[in-house]
Amino acid sequence: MARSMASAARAKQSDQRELNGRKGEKRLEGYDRAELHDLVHQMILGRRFEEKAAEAYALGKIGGFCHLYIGQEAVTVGSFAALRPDDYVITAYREHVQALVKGITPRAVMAELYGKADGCSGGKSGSMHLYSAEHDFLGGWGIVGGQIPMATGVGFAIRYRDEDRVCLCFMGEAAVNQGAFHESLNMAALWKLPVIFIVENNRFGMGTAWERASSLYDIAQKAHAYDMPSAVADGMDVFDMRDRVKEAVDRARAGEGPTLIEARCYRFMGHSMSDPVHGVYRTKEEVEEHKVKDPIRAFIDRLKDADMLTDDELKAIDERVRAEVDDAAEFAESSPEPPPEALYEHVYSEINSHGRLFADRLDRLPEGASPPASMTAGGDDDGGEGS
Amino acid sequence: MARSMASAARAKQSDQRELNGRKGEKRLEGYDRAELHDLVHQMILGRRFEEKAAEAYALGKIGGFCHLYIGQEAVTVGSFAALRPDDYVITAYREHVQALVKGITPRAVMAELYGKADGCSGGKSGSMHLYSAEHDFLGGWGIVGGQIPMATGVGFAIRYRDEDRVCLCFMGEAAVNQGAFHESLNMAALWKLPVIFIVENNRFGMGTAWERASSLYDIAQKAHAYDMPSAVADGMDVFDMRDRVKEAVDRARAGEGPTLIEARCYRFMGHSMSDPVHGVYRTKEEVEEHKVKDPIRAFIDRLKDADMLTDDELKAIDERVRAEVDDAAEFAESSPEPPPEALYEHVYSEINSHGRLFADRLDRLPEGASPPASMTAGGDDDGGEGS
Amino acid sequence: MATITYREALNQALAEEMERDPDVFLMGEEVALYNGAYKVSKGLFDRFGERRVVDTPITELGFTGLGVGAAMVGLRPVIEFMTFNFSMLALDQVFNSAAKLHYMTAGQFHCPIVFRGPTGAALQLSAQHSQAMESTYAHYPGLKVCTPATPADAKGLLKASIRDDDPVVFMEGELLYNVKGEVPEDDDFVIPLGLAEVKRAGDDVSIITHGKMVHVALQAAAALEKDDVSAEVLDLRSIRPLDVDAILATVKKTNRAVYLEEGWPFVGIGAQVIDTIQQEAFDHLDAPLARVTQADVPMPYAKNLEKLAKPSAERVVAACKRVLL
Amino acid sequence: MATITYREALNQALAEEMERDPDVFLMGEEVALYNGAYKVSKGLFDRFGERRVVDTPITELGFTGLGVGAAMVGLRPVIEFMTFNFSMLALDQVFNSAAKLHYMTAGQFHCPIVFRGPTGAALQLSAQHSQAMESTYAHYPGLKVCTPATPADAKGLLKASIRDDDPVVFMEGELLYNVKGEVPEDDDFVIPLGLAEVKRAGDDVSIITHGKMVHVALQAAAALEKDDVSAEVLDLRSIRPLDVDAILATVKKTNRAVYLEEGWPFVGIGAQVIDTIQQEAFDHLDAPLARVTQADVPMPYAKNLEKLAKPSAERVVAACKRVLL
Ligand SMILES: Cc1ncc(C[n+]2csc(CCOP(=O)(O)OP(=O)(O)O)c2C)c(N)n1
Ligand SMILES: Cc1ncc(C[n+]2csc(CCOP(=O)(O)OP(=O)(O)O)c2C)c(N)n1
Ligand SMILES: [Mg+2]
Ligand SMILES: [Mg+2]
Repeated sequence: MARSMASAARAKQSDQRELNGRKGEKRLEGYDRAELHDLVHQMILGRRFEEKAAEAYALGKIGGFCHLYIGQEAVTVGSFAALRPDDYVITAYREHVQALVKGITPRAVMAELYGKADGCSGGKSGSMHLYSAEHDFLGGWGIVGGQIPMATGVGFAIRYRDEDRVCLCFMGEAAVNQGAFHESLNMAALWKLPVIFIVENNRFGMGTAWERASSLYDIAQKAHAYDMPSAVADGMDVFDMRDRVKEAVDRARAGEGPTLIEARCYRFMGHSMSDPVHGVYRTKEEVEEHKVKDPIRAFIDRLKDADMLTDDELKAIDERVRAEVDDAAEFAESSPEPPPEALYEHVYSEINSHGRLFADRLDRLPEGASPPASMTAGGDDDGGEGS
Repeated sequence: MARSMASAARAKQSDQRELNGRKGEKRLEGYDRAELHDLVHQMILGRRFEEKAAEAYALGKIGGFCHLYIGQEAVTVGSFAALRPDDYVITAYREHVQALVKGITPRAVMAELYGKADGCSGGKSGSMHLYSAEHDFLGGWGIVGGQIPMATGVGFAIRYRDEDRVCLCFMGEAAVNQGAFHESLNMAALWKLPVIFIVENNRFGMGTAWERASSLYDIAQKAHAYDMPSAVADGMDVFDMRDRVKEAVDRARAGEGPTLIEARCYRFMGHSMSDPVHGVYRTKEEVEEHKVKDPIRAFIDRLKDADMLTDDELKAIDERVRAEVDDAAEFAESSPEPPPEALYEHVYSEINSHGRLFADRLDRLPEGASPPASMTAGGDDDGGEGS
Repeated sequence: MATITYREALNQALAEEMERDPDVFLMGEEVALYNGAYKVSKGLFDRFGERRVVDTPITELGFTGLGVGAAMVGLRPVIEFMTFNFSMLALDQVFNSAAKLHYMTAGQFHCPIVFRGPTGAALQLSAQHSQAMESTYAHYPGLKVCTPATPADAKGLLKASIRDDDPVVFMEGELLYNVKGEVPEDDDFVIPLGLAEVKRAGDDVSIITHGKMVHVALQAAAALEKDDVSAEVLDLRSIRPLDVDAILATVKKTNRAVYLEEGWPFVGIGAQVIDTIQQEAFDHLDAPLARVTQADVPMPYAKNLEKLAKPSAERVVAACKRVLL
Repeated sequence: MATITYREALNQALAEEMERDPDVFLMGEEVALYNGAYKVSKGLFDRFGERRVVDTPITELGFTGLGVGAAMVGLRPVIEFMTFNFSMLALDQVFNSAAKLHYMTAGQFHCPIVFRGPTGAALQLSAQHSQAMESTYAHYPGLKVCTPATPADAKGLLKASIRDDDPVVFMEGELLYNVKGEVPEDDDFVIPLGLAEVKRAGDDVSIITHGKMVHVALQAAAALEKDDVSAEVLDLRSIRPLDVDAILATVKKTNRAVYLEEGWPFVGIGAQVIDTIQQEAFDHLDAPLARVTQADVPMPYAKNLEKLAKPSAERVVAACKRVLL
């Protein structure tokens, strides 16, 4: 335990050292009022949407695991401000806000959380697995680190097609220790793929503080092992995130390859709905200390100070958000359950005309429903003799 | 291809830069004549043993994969000179010489290559999988990178028991890209485990030059990602290897944790017996250039220059080695095949007295042989009705 | 006898075996400070300290291999997978190192290690978090596979597994942790691997199963009783070793059987058991052997679809009636 | 028709499909500069360049996931495992990403990827390098599994697999690469997945098998002929989809069957096929269905032990005689 304390102290120092230099920069330059308000809207939408989701979870309307992003909104809102709409995003399971900011409607996201047919994954996948082909939002993955090799593949495809798109790959800091991280960053750097790896260092992987899981505190430094550029960004600051990501995106579009960005942030809520906010692995005081630096409040204050946002404007945005979120919840509530046929749909996209793809009895299909062709090919399935 | 050439040039430069500084040191100090002759013996034994194995392979006496170590002997002989007999060694499949220098007899190693009952793995495993519990030689593993987590576990066990032993873990440079490397080095550094990771950078993983597989040439630098000490050693030089490993071993014994050592060397032969020495991925000239620096010749010359070895002494060593190697081959030749019962032996060490551990018919057992208890428990096995 | 939960039973087994043998240690994600993601290791960190209860980084391949290395030189690691879904990252170390180590070294080294954690689906955890992996593991010789359904079995079998000199894949269930049952308080209460147990006796049809599904089978048997069908429920308890004697005995008694399992059908455990039965009790069969499994699809999230996908008592009842036709 | 090797047939299939569809690329260890560890990709690097024939670092998990990501956004990767043994490191990406991607995204994304390479034992490669993994893969819904035995099947099925919009696990055999046979020269010679083929017709007993073992089955059938036993050899060719029609047809013809496979017995492919037969053709069976498999042990190195461990024509003959008793 003595060791953990020491490294926590080291960690803090390093946090400060890395980030101080940039506070004086004039970050608001080049944004117009509408753009800034758009960012405010994204931040507040993210927050309120999740507050609503938490309520719905408590009421049993949402099941399974549900991981809230509250406190980390600036990482996404800032990063995405550096993207074009046709850029790809792939991420882990704490991704409601990323899905929303990439453009999936609150309705489609909420319906997915409710497990309904109108969800952005057809109700088949829930909170951890949001997707939208239309928005180049590639999900939404639950195996820690699993999305990192896939992101590398997306980067490979971009280069293969000689496009100037990029792929943003988000991960929690705990994913950095996975072998998948190491293998992927090496290939991305070796082949100069247009992938930006953004590590959201919210200090904990479930109940494990980063310094108890990694022998090196500075994640950005891990990029040296791959001869890859890296940066530390203030994940509580929209502008810092946007600037660091923009530099990386520019490099990637110019064919100069990937970047590793460590976004220092903090998770305000428990790991998932069943994990208390504080107690075992962090104190109430620690959480409160970070909540004072709430990224939404900080962002709003900054805009107000710069006369880019009035109270009335803020109120209007907030009201709009509340309406959107209520609408999303109502929509999700009234959206139908996926039909029983959906059970066997999309397991395969090509239903081969020969042989059986499914080894079960298929008696789960409702009467009258038409099964995928492969189910009936190759003998009947009532357990009697074959055709 | 242009890129590969450029990085090869970079590689060479860096080779030189790193290693030049140490040439002047007085490496022979502290060794007595007998010790040095012992090292000469180990070097020559390794070489001649493998030459004999290559002959036997050509005659079909050895089967499967067989990876020769010729050219890399100094890495092992130097490293092991820094060890105590009770230290552990774990390695990959190019390990004949490591098995010999750790103390397994040439007879037992050769018999294993021949697949005979007196082999150090009972003939069950062959060239890639040599083991000796008596010598704390933990093998002999065929999945690239697979031994690295295991080495970390050996280090964990040493620390768990509060011993002052160390574990040497060898790997080829290509294993460095595996996720297992990353995961293991992090844990070893985090918990300060007494493991020395020695990367034998022989420039190729099969036909792939290191610079075509890694975005960073300097392997030692990868240690920075784990806040771990590292060193580059001249893998063609027994003394340099010994010194670098000794520093690491001392740190490990003192509880200061692991070290990563990059041993720069060169593979004189093809990857395995079926791979030509040169042609596709390297030129004849390149191989010849390295052969000039043969580590055995260099070592002998050095001792002679320092008047620590005479021609007669060398001749005596060589004759002894030839006799040992011939004896090993004869022994292997006349050692019996493993008995058919061995097929089902050692799959499990505890044969539970209930139920069946084996799902096959067990009709491979010779008549009269007694099967492990588990085979007969739980019904007969002749395909008729059960008991 | 005390009535405790499955979770507590596992906890007792761990504590007792750690007390008994200083070489036993527990390692995995969140097992120490957090007391386990599912609280199976509650109190062990406080009791045994950080040397013997070790939180790992999220590196399944790495810490699995670490366990195998430690076992190779004589420790007795218990490696917790937070769930077996994540063990997919570690299969190389289980199949290529743990399962083969004793054989490849011709018996010079042993691999006394337990891999444990929940397998199969809980509630609405979706495709990546709802996989039953018994079949994946049981295929590989060198491994033993154990699937306790009750608190007593959990305790007795975990103790046996920790004392076993071979790698044991010990599969629990998230939905089992709160199940209560009577458990002997004896410190040496050990249930040997390879002994199936008749969890309910019956005459007309055998429901053979393992793990969590034992409870579903018992529900089905209760339902069948109302229709005057007497079903026997045989719980395999361990899949390797497989208690073929017990399987044949129940089949010879009822002449009709259904294999129920949580996992997918294709090369599921049921396929193997049915093959064994038809090979060794062919003439005792009055009807084809039936199977009830998960739908042959990745597990969906939506409540209605998940329910449809999982095996259920109703499906077991229907299958029993089919084989009784 | 030209007579070519299995290796050449695969090479042609790759070349033709790469020519036909610019989104197809080949990636793996040593596939480019070295022309493939087993020379399957010979000449492709020269012909298609480093953009489409890509040597990877030794990072199976990484490049498998890379392939899945590339497939998700529309490319059609062919990922070579130098041998399937090494794919154990990559199973997470195959099972948790590739197999589930289409389902989890409710059909928004496809995963048109082929994982190919040799499976099973060659000669004296020892335990870690001699594993047949059909059963491990076939268990997971979302995957298709294909096991060609002849040059023509290799070519026709590889082309079908590359054109398939789903992940296909395409299992070759080191000992098959030099097998020769006639192959149609048509660029559009495609064999659909899911069609088994009777490789030899017979009346008395069916030997059902797949992959490399087809040749062993044919040897056994030839030997049985001398004893006046007429054996039919059915080659499944693909395991998912499974040609149940063809399986039932041969069993109904001969009423006796043996399943032969290279892999281990416990939950092997044979267990699944036998389960299917007993469920759907119960009344057509005159004897228990038999199986011939690898010995249920890690593959030993010693020549004599390896020979003993592998399935052989003699063992198949003996099994056929047993079911004919
Ligand atoms: C391979 C794997 N191991 C374990 C888990 C269980 N798990 C889910 S989230 C999590 C912590 C991840 O922490 P981090 O990457 O920092 O992301 P955060 O939750 O902080 O956003 C763990 C251990 C998992 N999903 N996948
Ligand atoms: C996981 C895995 N992938 C691929 C292989 C096939 N293979 C065997 S050796 C080798 C090259 C390894 O090179 P390196 O690590 O540099 O060791 P060297 O052979 O040079 O000693 C490869 C690709 C393997 N054995 N294991
Ligand atoms: Mg985190
Ligand atoms: Mg090498």
